[in-house]
Amino acid sequence: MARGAENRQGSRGASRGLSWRQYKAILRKDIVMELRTKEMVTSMGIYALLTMVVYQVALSQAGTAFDPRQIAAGLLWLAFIFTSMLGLNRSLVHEKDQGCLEALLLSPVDRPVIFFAKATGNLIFLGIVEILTVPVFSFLFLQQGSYEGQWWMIPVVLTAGSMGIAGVGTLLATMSVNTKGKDFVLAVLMVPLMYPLLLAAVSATTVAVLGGADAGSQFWQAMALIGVYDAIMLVACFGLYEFVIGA
Amino acid sequence: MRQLKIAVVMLLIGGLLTTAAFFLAFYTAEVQRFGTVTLSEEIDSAYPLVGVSNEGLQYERPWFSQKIFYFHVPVAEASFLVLILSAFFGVRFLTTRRKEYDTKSRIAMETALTFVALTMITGVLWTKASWGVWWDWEPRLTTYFIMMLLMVAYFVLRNSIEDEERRAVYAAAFAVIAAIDAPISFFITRLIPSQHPVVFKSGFATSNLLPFILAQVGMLMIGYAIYVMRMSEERMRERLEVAKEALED
Amino acid sequence: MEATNKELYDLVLKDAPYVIAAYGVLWVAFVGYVSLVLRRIMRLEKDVQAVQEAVERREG
Amino acid sequence: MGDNHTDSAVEVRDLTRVFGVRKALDKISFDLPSGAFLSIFGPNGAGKTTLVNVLTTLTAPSSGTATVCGLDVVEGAVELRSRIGLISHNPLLYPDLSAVENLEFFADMYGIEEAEQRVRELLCAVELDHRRLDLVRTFSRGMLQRLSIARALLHKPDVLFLDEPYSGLDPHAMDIFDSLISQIREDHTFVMISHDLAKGLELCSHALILAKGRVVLSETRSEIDDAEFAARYRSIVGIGVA
Repeated sequence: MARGAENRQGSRGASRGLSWRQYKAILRKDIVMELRTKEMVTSMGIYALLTMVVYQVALSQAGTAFDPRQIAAGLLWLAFIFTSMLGLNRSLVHEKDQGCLEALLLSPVDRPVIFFAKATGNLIFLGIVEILTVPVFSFLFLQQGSYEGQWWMIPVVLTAGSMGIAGVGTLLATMSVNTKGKDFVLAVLMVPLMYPLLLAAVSATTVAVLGGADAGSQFWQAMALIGVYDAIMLVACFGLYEFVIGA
Repeated sequence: MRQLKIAVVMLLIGGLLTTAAFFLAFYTAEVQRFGTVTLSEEIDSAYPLVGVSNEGLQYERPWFSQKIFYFHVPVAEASFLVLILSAFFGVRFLTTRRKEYDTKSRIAMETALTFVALTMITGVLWTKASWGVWWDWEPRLTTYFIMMLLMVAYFVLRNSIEDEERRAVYAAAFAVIAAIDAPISFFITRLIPSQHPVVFKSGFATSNLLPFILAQVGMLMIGYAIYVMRMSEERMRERLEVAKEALED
Repeated sequence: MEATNKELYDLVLKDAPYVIAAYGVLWVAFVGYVSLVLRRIMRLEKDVQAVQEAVERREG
Repeated sequence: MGDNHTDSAVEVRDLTRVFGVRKALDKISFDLPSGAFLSIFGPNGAGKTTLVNVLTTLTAPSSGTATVCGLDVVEGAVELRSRIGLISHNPLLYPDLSAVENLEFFADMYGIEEAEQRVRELLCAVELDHRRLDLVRTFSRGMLQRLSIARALLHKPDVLFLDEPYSGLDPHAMDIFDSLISQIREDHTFVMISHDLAKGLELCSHALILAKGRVVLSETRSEIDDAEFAARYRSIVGIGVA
């Protein structure tokens, strides 16, 4: 059985190379499918826009003295967390639809590879929606006040925050896709788990918008907390994913 | 059955200890002070006069509502412990795949949720009594609220899955991640700068320590007893199901 | 109660309902929960007995 | 192929799968020689799917052992996965990818060398070459099933698992499916779950009836009396195990 022996050797010798190839394949597949259907990005983008309308209603009676910059960060992250849940649900529904997940699990792929590939895909889509949302949001709400923070802080905190959302969200979406009320269950699981991240991210983003005397130290303190959260939660999700996806 | 008897005994001892602590809290524990109260005229008070202002005389305010502390904090601490226990059984389940650990994890979570609900109720009453508001987004309250939501989410997750084994795996995974998240929320609220003043800290006299320890030990015993009782109920139910199934064959 | 301390005692009494309510809720909840569980256990025991009798009847 | 590895393609010993008090599989043992075609019958909830899930490494056994192609389903899981294929009643294909993209994706997952050529070859074999760039979404049920065979054969597996492959196929698609299976019959070992007794018996060399997680009947084709077997099967499905 020459082929069997070859396979076996191949799987041992080139396993890292294979994992990388599998990772790229899953990621590429998700991106190709997204480009074709535009399901996630359009639904998330439109949802984000609708949130802006709702914010306008919420702030409509605030008066002219009110400075929206003070709550801008909170509003922004609120939009992200809810739109991300919409997208996360979609990202696993198509794996489940035709039983593709089973086919994926049947192939010689390490489960963490699936986790990282899926999480990366979600991170990319979330990033696209954020890149679209932030300018629209600042155009609609932040024109009166002057921008006093340092602009580079915004992409830094967005990246770190989105990593947490994508990582934890991928694990939770893998669970919620098998439950009866998918969207509802995802929200119930996700929002409380995300609380520490959101709190720190809002704090960092507020500093980035408002600036201030000790802006630097406050920003890095919040960033350190986001980093700790991301590290701990990603490791936990990575460890638990194998159990969850196999069940 | 023997376990059940032990549980009942534990429950009685726990009840006794907490009751004793309750009485000690009123008879021997020193009344703590919290802030000042302004009175119009001088009184013969056990509480010292701290200052005189335009409105009147300022006396230290006896903090009677602090008595809630003696049963509020033990319940809260017990709830933390039981949550960790639940996560521990979750890990055990994931590594062994034995259903008993799933049941244990679920019952522990249920006990923890009961304790959390009680902590919330006593906490809200205390907040109202000493700060004058029913709720305040203060770090401890906030994180506790988040923890309660996580526990509720655990049961929402369980109820939305049909397949028994999948339910067990997901629930175990979520219990673990929730137990990791709870302390993070706890610390993060303390470290993030906010507009709220720093939470006050109460001093602690020896006379206050005794009822607190008694209540704590008693509460842990009650928690353990509740857990054991629920477990034996669950076991009985399982055995009954098996017997019924055997009868049907 | 000394009359001069009235105001301070009033303060204490204002807090008292909350303290009593907190303890009461705790106590009632524990007693209620435990008795509920115990009652369920007893009902289950009856069920077990019924099933056992059924098994015996079938075997006998 | 199949001449220089162990005689048994599938070896199952006391395989048990329990969760709580429910036994999905209860001490199942059987052997299947290389090149055989095993049909597994049984009522719903008999443990057929669980058995296939254990053999395809998706579910771990609670006790007992199972080896496929001489590899243990737990210890050799990762390696085993590259030597088995599954054709299910679900196509297991992404509807928003084209036929070629689907196959190339799975070629990547299996780490197949010269994937392009292999994909082309298979698409010709299942007569889908003319639709290779069309989205799978637009395929008929029969075409889906053909493509799913191509997907299962991509990595040249030794053992093929068929999970109710006929459900939802029209007679024409069934014929095509049969002819494709008979083409690859020689080189592979098959394990099939089926509700369709006639179809299952027609193809098989070994047959197994499961009920309540136990093997109630295990015979080779030559031992089987069709009528008697059908009667047995009906009695098991109808009233459960006596």
